[in-house]
Amino acid sequence: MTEPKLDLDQIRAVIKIASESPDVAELEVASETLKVVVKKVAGAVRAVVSTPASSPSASPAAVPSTQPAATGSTDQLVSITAPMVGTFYRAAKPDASPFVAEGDLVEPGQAVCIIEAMKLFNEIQSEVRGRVAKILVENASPVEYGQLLMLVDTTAP
Amino acid sequence: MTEPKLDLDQIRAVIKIASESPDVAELEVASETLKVVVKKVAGAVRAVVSTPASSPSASPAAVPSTQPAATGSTDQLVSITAPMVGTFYRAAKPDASPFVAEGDLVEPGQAVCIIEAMKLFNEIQSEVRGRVAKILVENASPVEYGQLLMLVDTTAP
Amino acid sequence: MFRKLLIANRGEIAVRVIRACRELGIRTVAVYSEADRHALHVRLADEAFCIGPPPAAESYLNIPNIMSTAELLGVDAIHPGYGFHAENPHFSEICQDVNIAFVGPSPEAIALMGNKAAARQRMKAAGVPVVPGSNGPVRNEAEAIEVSKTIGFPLIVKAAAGGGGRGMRVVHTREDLRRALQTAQAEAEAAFGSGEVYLEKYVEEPRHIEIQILADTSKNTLYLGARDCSIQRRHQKLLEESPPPGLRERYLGALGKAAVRAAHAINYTGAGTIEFLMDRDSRFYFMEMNTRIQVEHPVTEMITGLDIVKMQIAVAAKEKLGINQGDVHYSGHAIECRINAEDPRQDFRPSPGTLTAFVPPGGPGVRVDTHAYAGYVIPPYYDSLLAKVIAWGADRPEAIARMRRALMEFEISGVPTTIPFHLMVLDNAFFRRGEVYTNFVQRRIDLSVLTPRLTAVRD
Amino acid sequence: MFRKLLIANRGEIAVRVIRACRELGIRTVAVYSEADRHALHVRLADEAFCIGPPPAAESYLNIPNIMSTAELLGVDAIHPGYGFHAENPHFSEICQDVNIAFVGPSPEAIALMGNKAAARQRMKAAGVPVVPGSNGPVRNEAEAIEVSKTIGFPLIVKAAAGGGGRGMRVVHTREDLRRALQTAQAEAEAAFGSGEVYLEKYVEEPRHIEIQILADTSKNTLYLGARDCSIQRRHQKLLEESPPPGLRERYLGALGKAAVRAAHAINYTGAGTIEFLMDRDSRFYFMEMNTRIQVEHPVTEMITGLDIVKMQIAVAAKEKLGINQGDVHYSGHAIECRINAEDPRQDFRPSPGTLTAFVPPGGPGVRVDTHAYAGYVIPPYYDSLLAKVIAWGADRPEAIARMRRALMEFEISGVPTTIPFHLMVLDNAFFRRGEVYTNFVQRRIDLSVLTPRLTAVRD
Repeated sequence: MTEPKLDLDQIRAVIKIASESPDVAELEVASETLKVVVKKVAGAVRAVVSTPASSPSASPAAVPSTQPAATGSTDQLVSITAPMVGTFYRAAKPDASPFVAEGDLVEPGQAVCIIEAMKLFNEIQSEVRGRVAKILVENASPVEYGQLLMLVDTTAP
Repeated sequence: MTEPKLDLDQIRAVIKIASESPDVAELEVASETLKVVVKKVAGAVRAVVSTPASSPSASPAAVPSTQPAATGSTDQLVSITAPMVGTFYRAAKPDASPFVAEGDLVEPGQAVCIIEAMKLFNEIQSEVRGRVAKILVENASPVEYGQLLMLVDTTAP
Repeated sequence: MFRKLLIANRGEIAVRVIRACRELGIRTVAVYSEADRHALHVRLADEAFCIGPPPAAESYLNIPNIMSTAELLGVDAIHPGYGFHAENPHFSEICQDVNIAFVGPSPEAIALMGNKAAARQRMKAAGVPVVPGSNGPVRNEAEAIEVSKTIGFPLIVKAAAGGGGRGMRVVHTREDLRRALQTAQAEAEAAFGSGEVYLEKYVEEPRHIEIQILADTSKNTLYLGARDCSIQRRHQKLLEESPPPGLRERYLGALGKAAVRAAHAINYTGAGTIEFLMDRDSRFYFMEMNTRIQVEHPVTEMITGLDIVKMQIAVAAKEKLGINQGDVHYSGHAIECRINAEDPRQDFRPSPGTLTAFVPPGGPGVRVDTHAYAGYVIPPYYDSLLAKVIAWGADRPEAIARMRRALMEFEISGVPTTIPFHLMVLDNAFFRRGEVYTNFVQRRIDLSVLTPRLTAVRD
Repeated sequence: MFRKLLIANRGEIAVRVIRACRELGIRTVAVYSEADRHALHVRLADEAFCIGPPPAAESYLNIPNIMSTAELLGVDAIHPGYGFHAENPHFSEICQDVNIAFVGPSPEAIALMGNKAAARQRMKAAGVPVVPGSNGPVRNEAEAIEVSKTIGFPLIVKAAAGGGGRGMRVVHTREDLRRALQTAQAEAEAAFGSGEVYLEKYVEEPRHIEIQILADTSKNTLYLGARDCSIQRRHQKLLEESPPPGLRERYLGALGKAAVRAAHAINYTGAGTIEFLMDRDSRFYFMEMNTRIQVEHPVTEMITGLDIVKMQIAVAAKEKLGINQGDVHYSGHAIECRINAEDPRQDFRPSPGTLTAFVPPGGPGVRVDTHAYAGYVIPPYYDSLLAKVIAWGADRPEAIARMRRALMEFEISGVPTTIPFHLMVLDNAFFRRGEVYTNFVQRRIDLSVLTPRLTAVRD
């Protein structure tokens, strides 16, 4: 029997529902093949404060940096976060091809993007081996410290 | 075997039901193919209010008036509370004997004490039959509205 | 000075009185209903006594229980706040009878000003301008028509015992007079137990201008500037400011002197407010007198630096004011917004509930008077006033900018409030120009476009 | 005026700057560390950007990340607040280099005042009284003994680059001089990377009196009254007031003029404070200048009605002050108490934690500047200032009574605070008489008898 692939969009959808429901501290959804448990950060204060959930800058960074992504499959998706404030570039030059695309296999130490800060180009490398599951930032966008840039699926063949 | 997709609308509906039910802290719904568990945000802010419990005037009156006393034996002890602000007297006159003493049997309609307010003497009567288990206020003390005066044990012979 | 004072009220005004007492070194007794067990005034007072079940009629209006508490706990003064028994001459009289100082004027002054027609006559006699109208109550249509010949149309029919807009009818033509008279009489009868009505010239688009006064028992009576309370909805004030925008100094002087004449005419002592209507030509007419501290007193405190509640308590203790009119100085501009737990999109429907978040504004020039706090449960039994935000600025534009930022940062979750409404008023071009009148909200504010919250939070 | 301003700070001062910007119509950018994700300044700003992990060195002091944020979000000004980079001339210079206005003085003015010995010499040259002492740094014992012959004992050894009491030694006799010199040099070297020290006459039981100044780029320099900050503990100010109790008007004028001379001598622009020591005979000596907004600026705002932060931003945008010295009027008395999350019974140990309750005081004459709210988690990484309570009164006794009642009603649960300490100071007879000096806390306050909370809550 083949191992069904994780449906990332479904996971995202469940997280979105949880995020959009201020009263919910924890949401568990299980079907025959997939179980998603979402626990919201520090329910107390966050729930009182309605801002973070709706704030664009806060939500992406709410995922802990360089931690496994907060989905049901904690041991599979590894996040790459911005180690500095700057502009995110997928390629070394405007006309060059991107370092990586979704679905690409990356090795530890392989450059996956660049963050430009104070006129300096900082190469960001993957720390793990795996397949690029998702690139979460548009090319040439500003990124804040700790912002989630990419997810790498370490179980991918 | 077909892969059933998550029904996001159903999840949302379950959350809505949980949200709209103020008394519900946790809701678990399971069908053959889908299980949804919602845990609601704990009354973070509720915990904030720590004062009332330690406030001396609040504690006695916290027992609901003319309700069974909040003890383990809720079906046995009935409380008699002050229906007005005034001075509590156990007897009709300073030199008279008290209406009741602990251990006495009282009948419905029997006077158990007096509350003097605005120079008027108001006779307080028991509404139940039972034995006076406890008299909680000192003679000639001021009592506030709803203050617990006596406990009557309705199971006593 | 008093030793121990009982506050026969709840909410923000009870907290306000406790603050004044604490600064004066007076011990405080809070009374509360079973619904207010966790209220801030109960927590802040030195002593607190439960006086009844939630409905006000059985607790905050329960005179026997209030007076018993006062006697049992040995208080020497009672502050009535506003509302409840504040303008009940009978309550003031009972206090007198049991030798407890009532922080307010004599029963006679309260009673006189409580009867609108009698007050009007007394003021007229004292040389205070009144709106041209009937000489006392009118009994029938014939009398009314006679009066209308002198004062002209439009005119207004008012209940003698009235207030809050009940028993009032505006009449534009002679033909409408009879019906208006009957309706007003019936409404007045139902609302106040007295069907007495009187007639007045109807001042179109007037401003509501009022004068705060303060009088001691030695006949020293001060006026503390004027407040503009024209921003109202169904005769409920929502936003007040001082000084009234555009009011020239000489009018302030004339208003102040008229107010002092009014107070002298009834041997008034304590804090009080004379309310005037002002027409487009700055002619002003006595409307009524409130014989108590008012919700909007803080705007006057902000521009004078005086503590009206402390002074009110001091004069009730027979102390002298200690200052004269010449010592009253005004500085800058102050605005108060009443933050009610009401939904302005649902016709200002009161909305009790639990405050899941409550972060009041702070910083320079901002004062908040509230009995609310994070986690507070607003009971459904009483009025919906949740907080008063008062902003001071060196001038009106600064006060407006400051109020705007204060309201933007005021975080209240759990109940809808009037904050979005106030932001709409503050942003209104007519308001900014100072063009206000008592029907401003109807004419200038489109409540249908109110957003849930014109919020300061990042979008 | 600026369009968009970045606040390179956190806590109450970040909130204070956001308030000023919102009143001026300037958009705000908050920067924050990962520990401050739920901080109030992040929630109140129009935009917010995370700039690093919790330690300040990697976030609030991380110049590349701050400047990148400024450029990415297109701000035209940066406000440094106090602490962090506020008095770093290098940071001010970088802003200049990238054409972003730094809300503060020139790098040169910051650098000059950052070197205590150089500042002292410049001030002396400008005719500002300085404490008699060495002419610049002293290198060895021989030089020190030479100086001591002129200024006498007791004298004080101070680090040229110093502050906060480090690298300081009081010397009472000639015999102690060498050791004190060596210790101070070693401490200074360790703390500031420079072992330079200088000598000054030791003023016994001095008062700390400081003058708030405000200067625009057109050389209009105002002084805004004096503050007394004598209530300190280990050189940390705890309570500040204005005007200084008992300070005669002619001394205020002399101090103010000296402060303005000091500012002119270094072409100062923006808000700044000249700190003076004042001895028992009201002789005053320049101590140092703080080239930034200060924690205690609100007491001056309360008695002048001026918004110092708004004016500071305006002059950074090259606007004129718009008022002259003659337009500065003082009214009443103001006191500020710093409410720190510290345990005064445990040697003022910082006590981070979660605020399970937080109900700030309100009502007349009370201002609260805070970034805290119910449920806020105080991170352990930064300073312990939680809130500033400022009380205004018509006179000092009223300000004290009001501060007392404000602190009594301030409800904070979850962490110990300095409130009980302040209540003890406010009740102290010497403090009430205005007998304050920089060692007041050591001499007059017995911290061992501090009760957990001199509470207002009914017993």
